[in-house]
Amino acid sequence: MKIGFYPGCSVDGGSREYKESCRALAKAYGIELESVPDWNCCGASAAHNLNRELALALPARILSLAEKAGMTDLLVPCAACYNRLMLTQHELMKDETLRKNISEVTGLEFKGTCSILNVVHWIQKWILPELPEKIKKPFDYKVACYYGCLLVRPHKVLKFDRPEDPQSLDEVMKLIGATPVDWAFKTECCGAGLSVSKTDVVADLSGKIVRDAVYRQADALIVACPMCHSNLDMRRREINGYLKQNVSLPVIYVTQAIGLALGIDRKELGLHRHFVPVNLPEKAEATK
Amino acid sequence: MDQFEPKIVAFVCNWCTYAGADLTGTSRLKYAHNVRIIRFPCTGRIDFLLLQQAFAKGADGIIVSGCHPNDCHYTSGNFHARRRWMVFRQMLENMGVEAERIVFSWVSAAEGAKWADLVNETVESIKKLGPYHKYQDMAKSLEEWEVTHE
Amino acid sequence: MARIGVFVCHCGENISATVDCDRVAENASGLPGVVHSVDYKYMCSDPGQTLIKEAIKEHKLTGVVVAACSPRMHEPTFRKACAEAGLNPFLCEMANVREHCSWVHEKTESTTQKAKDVVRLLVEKVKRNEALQPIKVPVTKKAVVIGGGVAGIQASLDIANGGHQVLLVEREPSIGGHMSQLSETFPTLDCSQCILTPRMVEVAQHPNITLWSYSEVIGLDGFIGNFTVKIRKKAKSIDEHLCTGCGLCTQKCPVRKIPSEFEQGLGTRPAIYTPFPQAVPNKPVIDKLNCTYYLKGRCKLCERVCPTQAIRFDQPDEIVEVQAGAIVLATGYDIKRTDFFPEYGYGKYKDVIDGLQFERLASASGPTGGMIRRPSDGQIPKNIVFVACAGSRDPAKGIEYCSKICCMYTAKHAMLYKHKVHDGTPYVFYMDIRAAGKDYDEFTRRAIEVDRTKYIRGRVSRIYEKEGKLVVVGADTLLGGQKVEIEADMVVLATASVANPGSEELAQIVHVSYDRYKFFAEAHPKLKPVETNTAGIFLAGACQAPKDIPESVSAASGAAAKVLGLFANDELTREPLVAVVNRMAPPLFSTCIGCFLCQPVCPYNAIEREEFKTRDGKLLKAVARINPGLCQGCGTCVALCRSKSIDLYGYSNKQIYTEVSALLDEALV
Amino acid sequence: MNKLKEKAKELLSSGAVQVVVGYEEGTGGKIRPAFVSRPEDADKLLYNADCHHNLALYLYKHETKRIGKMAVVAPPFVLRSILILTTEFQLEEDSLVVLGVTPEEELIEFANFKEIETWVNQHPIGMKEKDREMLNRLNAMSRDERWQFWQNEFSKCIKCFACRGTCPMCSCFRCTVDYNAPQWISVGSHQLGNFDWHLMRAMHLAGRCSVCGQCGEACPMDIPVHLLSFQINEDIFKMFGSRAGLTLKKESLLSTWKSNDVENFIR
Repeated sequence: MKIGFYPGCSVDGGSREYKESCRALAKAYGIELESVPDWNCCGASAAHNLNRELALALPARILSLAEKAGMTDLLVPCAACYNRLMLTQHELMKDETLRKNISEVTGLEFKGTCSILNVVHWIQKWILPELPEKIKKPFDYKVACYYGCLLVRPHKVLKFDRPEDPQSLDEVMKLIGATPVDWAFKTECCGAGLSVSKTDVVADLSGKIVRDAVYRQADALIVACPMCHSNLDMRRREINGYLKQNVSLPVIYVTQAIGLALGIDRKELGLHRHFVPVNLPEKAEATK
Repeated sequence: MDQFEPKIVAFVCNWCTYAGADLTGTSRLKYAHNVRIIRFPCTGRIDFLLLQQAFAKGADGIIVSGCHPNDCHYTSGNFHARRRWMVFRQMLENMGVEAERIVFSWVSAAEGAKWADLVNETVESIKKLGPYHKYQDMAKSLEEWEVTHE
Repeated sequence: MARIGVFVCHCGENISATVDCDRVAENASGLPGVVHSVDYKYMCSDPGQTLIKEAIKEHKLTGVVVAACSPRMHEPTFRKACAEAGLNPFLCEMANVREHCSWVHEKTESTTQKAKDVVRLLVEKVKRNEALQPIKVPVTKKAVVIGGGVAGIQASLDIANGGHQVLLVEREPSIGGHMSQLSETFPTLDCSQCILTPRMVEVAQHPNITLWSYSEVIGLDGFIGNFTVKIRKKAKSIDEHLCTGCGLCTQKCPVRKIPSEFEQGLGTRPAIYTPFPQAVPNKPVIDKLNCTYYLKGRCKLCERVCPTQAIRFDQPDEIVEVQAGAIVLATGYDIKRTDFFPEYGYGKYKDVIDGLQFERLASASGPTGGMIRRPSDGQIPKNIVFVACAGSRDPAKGIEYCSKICCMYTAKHAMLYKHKVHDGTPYVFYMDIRAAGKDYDEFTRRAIEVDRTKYIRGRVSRIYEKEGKLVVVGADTLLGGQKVEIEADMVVLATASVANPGSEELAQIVHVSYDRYKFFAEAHPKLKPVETNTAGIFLAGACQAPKDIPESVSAASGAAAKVLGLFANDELTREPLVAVVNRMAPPLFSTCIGCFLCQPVCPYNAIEREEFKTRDGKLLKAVARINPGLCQGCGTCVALCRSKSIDLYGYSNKQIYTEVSALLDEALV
Repeated sequence: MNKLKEKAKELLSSGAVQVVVGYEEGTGGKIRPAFVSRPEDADKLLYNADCHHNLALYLYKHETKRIGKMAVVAPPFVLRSILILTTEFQLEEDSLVVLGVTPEEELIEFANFKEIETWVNQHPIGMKEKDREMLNRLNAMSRDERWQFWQNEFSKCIKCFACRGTCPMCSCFRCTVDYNAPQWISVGSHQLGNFDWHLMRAMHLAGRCSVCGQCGEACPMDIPVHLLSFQINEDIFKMFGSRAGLTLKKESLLSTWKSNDVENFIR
């Protein structure tokens, strides 16, 4: 089984562990993730603020290439890429003239036939069906599922989960044996694109997220976006400074958590790459 | 040859377009004289057979006009009419009738100027299209048939 | 043989300046069927009308065409003149040669030709006009008012004081509605109960008002002046004639933990209960869903303690049909509950409450005796946050409208809080302060300036609980969108006012339309705000859109005035321009085949099913019938009917077909 | 097909129905409608791709209703017609047993009309290749060519009204064409009368046609009148997203509306 895969810059670079864990999951299911040939930047974080044509043309090219390669399902693990691709598909499908114009820019036909899947989508469609029987070691931890902004908004376009109080990650985590905590920061801003330029703002915003997760006694934060991960994990030193305490709460991709439950090797899941060490408290081996 | 003066029949509703055309009058706005208005209570009352009849009787153009959506005196007559015209117009296209000779419009009781413009523009466009000979030639068959069946 | 008279008006020079009236009249005289044709300077003047009247008599006219101004202007004038001369008024038509001709064209031959054409068209039409008689329908002078909140109470009292019988139907065990739950009312801060209760008592004692509480309308038939209303009187399980309202049963009832609807869940009530002490009627009902006897078949404690043996466990629901001439809908509104807002704590935080709950907390007769105590632990909140526009004006929540009352009651809440908790701090998050009304803006200013309420212009994005506090996260848009976090002890959401649950169902029962928010639709947003599209059914209060008390009362009095206006007539006269389905001898009965595609087309639900049966009741045929009392004459069904079984008086198929033919039969230039 | 015969026999012998309306082989090997009221005659019932008559036509006629309760052999287009006629109060569910037959010539029984509704929604009817081609040809024509095409076709019309007579949706017993006050449609079979007739007929079927194509089959002059309905049916699907005969809801296309109906021609 082959499924289209668009890595994007984060997943191919700083968040390599996200890609690794996706691939590890896919491997466990006999799914081949085939990268979009000759893929390019999705334009996220900046293009749509600067130039509408560019912001549409970049994702349109990716989607056209995926269509050309015959991909019907396209997994886009990065929430920002997912958002840009979905918005572009939405804009182009409702406006024929625009579609033509953008096609001229990219030099590729755009049909809109690709079904764009975010990582939760992908898990729901391809991983969940056989999940229960594949679990080797239930992920028996209290987790705070953090959705961030790009995975569920704008709801009008994405039509994925409930924007104010999303549940999809919680449901997945329950299935692998985890206990999601009820907390208030599921969709609060982590600072996202300010990760590099204004670390003090990130420390403030992400700090509140981490603080509440700790307050709710979570063992781990679960994320599905490389930017959320960077802010909550890579910026932990700044966060600790802001919180005036050392917080060792690990930040884990949903794919890594499932991987652990499936008994996949920690290294294969890229867990060693995190800034905040993933040292989950050892639990008594639950009977399967 | 004299300049072609098209015959145009207007089917309008009493509450919006008829009143709008009254306003054109009270505002003393001038428009082409080619149009003759037939008053209906509502656009919902306008049977498509009347449009067929108008072309058969030699009209070169037809105006159908009523209240804007949501403004119908009877709440929904114009919505029914809109669907009817969507289907009828497509049907005419499918049968090769020059559907653009029927001009559909919403003219409210406050749009006296729009009515004048609508008539003028319709007259101009029908003048460009010329008399509807095709339909009128077909309609001649009735007269011939009536003669032979007297 | 038709004998038509044509009367061409000069309208001073308004027509004659561009139309050669003399020649129009002359041309008309040559038209088939025209026996008399004249022109005159002012047809609408007394001498002009006399001219027509005399001609009708002298020439024995069977039809009249007046070529003059728009029929929208003078049709009634000329029809009246005809009637005075003994000619059926519906045999008079007007040719519009002023607004549609002389005023819009230059003086050319074509303009006169157009006038001639229009006259010819109407001569042909009038030949096919029928003498019509106005439709008369009798009026039953009794009104049914549905809903006993302040609007229903006001409407009932006004109609009853006008001398007519009123049946007031209320779903709950007592009248009073939401107003009876309120603590104080803006902008005067007078106690709600104090001003409402006397009205409730007046309703109970008024000789012209019958009050059926604990009852619901379940069916409506008929039309203006002649409705039949079907009402279910739910079993109260007591004999109201015997019950004295002593209250012994309610004190002894062992089931005591039922959340009280009246107290918005902040207090409890027994299974046999009156909703509140001042209830009207002040006699209890048994809540069958919670009563031990109904659930388990034993208890009957109330029966044992009742001094008048008024308890009736086997009382059935009663279904009654009532004749009425008019209906007033006054079913009011409801508010969204806190569980509509996941971001504000989902209804899981006890101390996030809605506006009505706050009213109960602030009410001297409420569960806390008027002390502002938070529901979770009874503490007095020192920091309290009010969130206006919770849901309202929020397309993402599907409620795009302004709920209208929240700005005012939120200001009132802040004020009441401050008056009771002097060292407390009230905060209000708001989008705009909408305080348009007599003494309203002064009131909100007082909340800000005198009572020092901290108004923050911005919306709240999230509320979460932390260490016993509710953290309210919002933005202050007046400080450049700066993030604001307030640690509150209690939060009051001014949740959106919405249509009452069940309003859609009721609308379908009584055949009135409703808007996309399920509020009942008025017949015209400006000029007919208390009428509905169904003649004889009127709207009072917040069932039409969110309204405050003064507005609800005004609307109720407006609706009552409409009812009284209707009841001033013994019978109603309507223009007979209605649609009719043809009838013929059995076995056909009609060319209608009863496909009833016309039924959904009718905006007035005027199309009924008429069944023809044999003597032993076997159905022979069902065909459509149009109720002339309901039909407004739009004719949409006429154009839809495939078999041409429906026709419209005044715009009949014959008339209109002939108009089109006559118009185009001659050269038109 | 034996199943169909057996079922018909069973229904007749048990007295569950008094007549089974179906298809049989007629003279010259042509298929014709059959009315079977004796169990022993059930063997002549058949169903194959040549069965084109829309038997829904007979389900509400006095002549057949008089016999008693009916069963009908119903290919997909008859099923759709049954739903349309039901929504128009011409059929009652309890007066009819429906013996559905699939294009694969298999018998399907329906417990109620709701099941028919479900079935027809899952089984779209494809257009015959010949008709698809003709429609493509018509659509490729210029409008004037289309006008000429139909003028030529209608010139053949002899106003025999076979198209009307064979259509179950023409359920009126007094058609507008038979109405003379006013004379909406001229009775003569001249160009105008023919054009007016076919335009009116197609309009009266718009949103109500089960696309059986029987009107075209029935035409003795081989005028493809059914194409008018087929084409508008496609157009209606494009405009409103609906097709006739797929619902038991009592709402016909032209007797309902939506405030967001989108047109592009009203000024």
